[in-house]
Amino acid sequence: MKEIINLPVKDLEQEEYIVNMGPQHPSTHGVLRLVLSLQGEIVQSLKPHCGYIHRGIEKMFEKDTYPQVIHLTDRMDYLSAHINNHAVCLLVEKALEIEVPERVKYIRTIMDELTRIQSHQLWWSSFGMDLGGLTCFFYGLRDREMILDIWEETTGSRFLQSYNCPGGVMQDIHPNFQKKVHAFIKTFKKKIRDYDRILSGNVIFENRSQGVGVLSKEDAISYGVTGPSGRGSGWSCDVRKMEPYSMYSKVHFNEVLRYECDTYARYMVRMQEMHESMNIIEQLIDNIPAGDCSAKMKAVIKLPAGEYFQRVESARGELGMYVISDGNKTPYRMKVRTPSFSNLSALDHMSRGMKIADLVAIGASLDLVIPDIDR
Amino acid sequence: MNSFFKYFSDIFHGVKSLLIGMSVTGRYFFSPGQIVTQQYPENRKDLQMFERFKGEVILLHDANNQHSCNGCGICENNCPNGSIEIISTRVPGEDGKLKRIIDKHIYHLGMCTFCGLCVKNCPSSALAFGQEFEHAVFDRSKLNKVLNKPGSSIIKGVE
Amino acid sequence: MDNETLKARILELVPDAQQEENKQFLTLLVPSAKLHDLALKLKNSPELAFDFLFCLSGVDYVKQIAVVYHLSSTQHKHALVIKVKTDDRVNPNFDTVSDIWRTAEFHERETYDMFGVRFNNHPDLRRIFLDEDWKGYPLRKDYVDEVNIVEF
Amino acid sequence: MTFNIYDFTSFNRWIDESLNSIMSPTWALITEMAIIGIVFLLFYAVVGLFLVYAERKVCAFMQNRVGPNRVGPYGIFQTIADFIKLLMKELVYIKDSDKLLFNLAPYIIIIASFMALSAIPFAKGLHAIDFDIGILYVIAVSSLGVVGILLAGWSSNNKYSLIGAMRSGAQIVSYELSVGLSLLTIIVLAGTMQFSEIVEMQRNGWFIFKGHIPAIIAFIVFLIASTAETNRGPFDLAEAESELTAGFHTEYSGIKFAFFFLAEYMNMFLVASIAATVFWGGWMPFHVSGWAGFNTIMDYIPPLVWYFGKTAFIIWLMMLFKWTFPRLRIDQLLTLEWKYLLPINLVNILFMAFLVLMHWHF
Repeated sequence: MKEIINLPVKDLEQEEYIVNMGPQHPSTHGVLRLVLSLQGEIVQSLKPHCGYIHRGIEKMFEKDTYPQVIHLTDRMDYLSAHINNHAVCLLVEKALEIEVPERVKYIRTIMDELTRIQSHQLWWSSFGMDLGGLTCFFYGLRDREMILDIWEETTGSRFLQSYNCPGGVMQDIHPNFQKKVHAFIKTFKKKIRDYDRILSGNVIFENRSQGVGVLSKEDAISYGVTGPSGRGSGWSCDVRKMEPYSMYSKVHFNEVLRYECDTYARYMVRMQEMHESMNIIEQLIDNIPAGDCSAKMKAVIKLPAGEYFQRVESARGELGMYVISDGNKTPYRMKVRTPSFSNLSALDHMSRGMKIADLVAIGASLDLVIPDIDR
Repeated sequence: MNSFFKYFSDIFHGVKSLLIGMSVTGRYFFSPGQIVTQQYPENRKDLQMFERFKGEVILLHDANNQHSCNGCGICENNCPNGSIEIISTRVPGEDGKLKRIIDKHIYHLGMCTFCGLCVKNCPSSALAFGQEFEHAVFDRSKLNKVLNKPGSSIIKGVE
Repeated sequence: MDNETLKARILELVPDAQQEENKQFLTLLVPSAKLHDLALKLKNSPELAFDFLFCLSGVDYVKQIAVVYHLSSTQHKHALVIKVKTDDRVNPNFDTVSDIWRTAEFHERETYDMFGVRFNNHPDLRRIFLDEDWKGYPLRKDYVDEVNIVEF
Repeated sequence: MTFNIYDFTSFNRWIDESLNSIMSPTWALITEMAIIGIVFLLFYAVVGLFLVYAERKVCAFMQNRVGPNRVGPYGIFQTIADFIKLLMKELVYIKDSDKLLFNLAPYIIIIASFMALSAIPFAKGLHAIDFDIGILYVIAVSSLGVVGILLAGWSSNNKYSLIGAMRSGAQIVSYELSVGLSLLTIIVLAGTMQFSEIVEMQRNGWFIFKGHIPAIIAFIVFLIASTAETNRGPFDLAEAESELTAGFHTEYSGIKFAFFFLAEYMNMFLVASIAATVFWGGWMPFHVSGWAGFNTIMDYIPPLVWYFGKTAFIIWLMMLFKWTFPRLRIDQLLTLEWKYLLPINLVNILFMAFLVLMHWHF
């Protein structure tokens, strides 16, 4: 007791107040653990601890054939499952030098953009929820349901579709597909106005997000923060523009850039991207050419020995698939560069000196998906 | 003076944006017709899944309790998770040659990820996806299913 | 800058770099001792300006352990792959590049976690996904786990 | 004895006289206290349960959902089922927590809201006690709840709880000022602090109409400040489920959690009824001076309907706030109070005093 009394007061003030945020915490969106060192409400430093949902997907890749790999990539970033599949398929097709039918490219691109919209919808929902506006959550999920229904009709699954396969897609699109996508775009263009009215223009929201979590362009590049988060820092990092794949070289769309570098900028980039995605879909949906929904593939796919790298733009940023093949039907080594993993590394830098509430907003604006980090 | 006006314009714009937000939720409050919730167990009777819906893997049987699976094992090889096991036996056929027929087509629903590779790669289109989605059981062992119905046989001419 | 001039420029910096065959990127195998120097120059020289490390992966070549750096430049839009290899499987050791590209901090921790590659001067080299007391490095080819890895 | 739903004075007197006729005055007083206590306890439970149900239904409709609809018709027994569940749940004791304070905190919060309820006039003659300093009493008593929150946060031995409690302390101490000052604006107009007189003075028009601009400003300020004082969204920083999991009541379970839960809704009912009484005339029907016929028709609607209708409307407004807005940050919360609400309030009081002085009110 005596020792405690005799402690100099200054030491007690400088003592770190460690709070474990997670692994079970409403705003870490999964099992991510952040060890915060606080001074009052101010975050002094932050250490992310991940791995709570590590499933060793990269190890599992090494025993799976290339068609089998696809269903595992679904489960990394489950919100852009289709885009993950797309990356593997592009990689296999590039290695085998197969040209897929035009129809497949159209279908894949439309599906990619639907994926992006639904991912951003869910992000918007949880972003609103993290800031305390619970109603946003339900509005976002309500509108996302339409996309899930479209998927369910065509691919058979609502969420983890495994719809792509090397050389094409598993099944042709459902006859109702185009009609439903049109209906969705028509409805969602109305509903997205509600999103702006309830959150984007709200004075509380603006105060909560503007100037919070500033990440300069140099830092964004150095930390490898790609995707909408990077574009919110003014870094033009859209793979769809840099290395166009599928139909992206033929459609017109803007790469959304904001230069405020804060949470609000990242928010606005994603809101704007939903409009751009709808724009892309509208350009493609009526022009899907007739043809096969898959190229002729051998029964056993063996990549020629060598190294292959494929980048695609997932809803969270740049997704890289790096395959070293030794000529077998299974990859020798397959590494996935997931966007959330790199984005997470900047969280410490961005949230220093911010409050706990800001940390929640920053984390939400990075749109972390934990299985994407842990793999 | 400028900051004085800014103070009041801040208040004005703030209140305006809040009222706009309240008008959205208020509007939904007074229009219960837009409710999208489905009453699940009640609507069970008229709940129609999409025809391609991947509920579970089934072995298609026709009216004579016959299926077209000859036990080639392609589905077993294609499955990434080992959720399909085929136990086949060889019996002498009509022409005297040994013919492979399935004894049990075992499907572990608990391990299945619904990737669709088995259905896609089945050479005789014997497998398909079923519409059943209420898979909750009290015992995990009940998720291990035998797909070929008891007493079923192979359709003539498929093998 | 196209791949040929890029190669020439880098060979100026590191004369004993070897080119590896790769259709997509210029791939250079660099002696591990010169990695950090080269990385600094790649980042800082204005005509190279490799400021974006978009992938860092460990590879187990059974006899060797390698680390592969995928680099690109946001200004000049050129890309480059740098590889370092070591024969020392017991205690593979490279210099960190996390002071040059901040994103490498996490990727190097992952490589340490999965391959046991130690990165000198890394600020916080701990296991990132697995438990602190995990035995072995799972992505190595000789890793055995009879309980969790089921062979079909 | 005639039972009159428009005036409970005679009913109260009848109870008082009949009790006094069968027992000594001391015992009659004690019996009356006991009766009032039981009535309030029941009222508390019923209103609490109903408000929880109402909140869930209201937010469901705002979110395009149906809300509770399984237990009973339209799910009306849902909260009762929840309450039974909470009663049966295990009370988890926290290691190294301060047992006494940990157990005491829910009661302090409940008692604070319970005491404040006693001064509210529900209809003419229907109030437990009619203080001549009613408003002062309500402000004083209702702010006792913060002690409970601070105790709960401190004694839980949980870092989230402590942060939540500290936030709540700063918040309630600040917003107490605005609540008091906005009520003071009306006191300037009314010239009394007695609830029954305040209601009686609104016979020829509610204060929000009589005091026009300053009264409306005061009402808006009161609504914001009281929402903050009851720790409801968008000011629910003390709970802030996305930041602090559940804030000060993270470690509470079972019936103790139910106490916190109930107290929150009761506080909401309380501030809504104060707002209804002070600004919207309480149980006083809608009167327009000069329209005698209209006023008579309005008088036929029982005062309890008026009272609960007004309170329900204000509660609905507070629910609309909660389910629309994102949460503020702690520094923004204090900025709102000290840089916006407080100066506006002070100017508003001067304005109102000037108005009363010049007889510019209706």
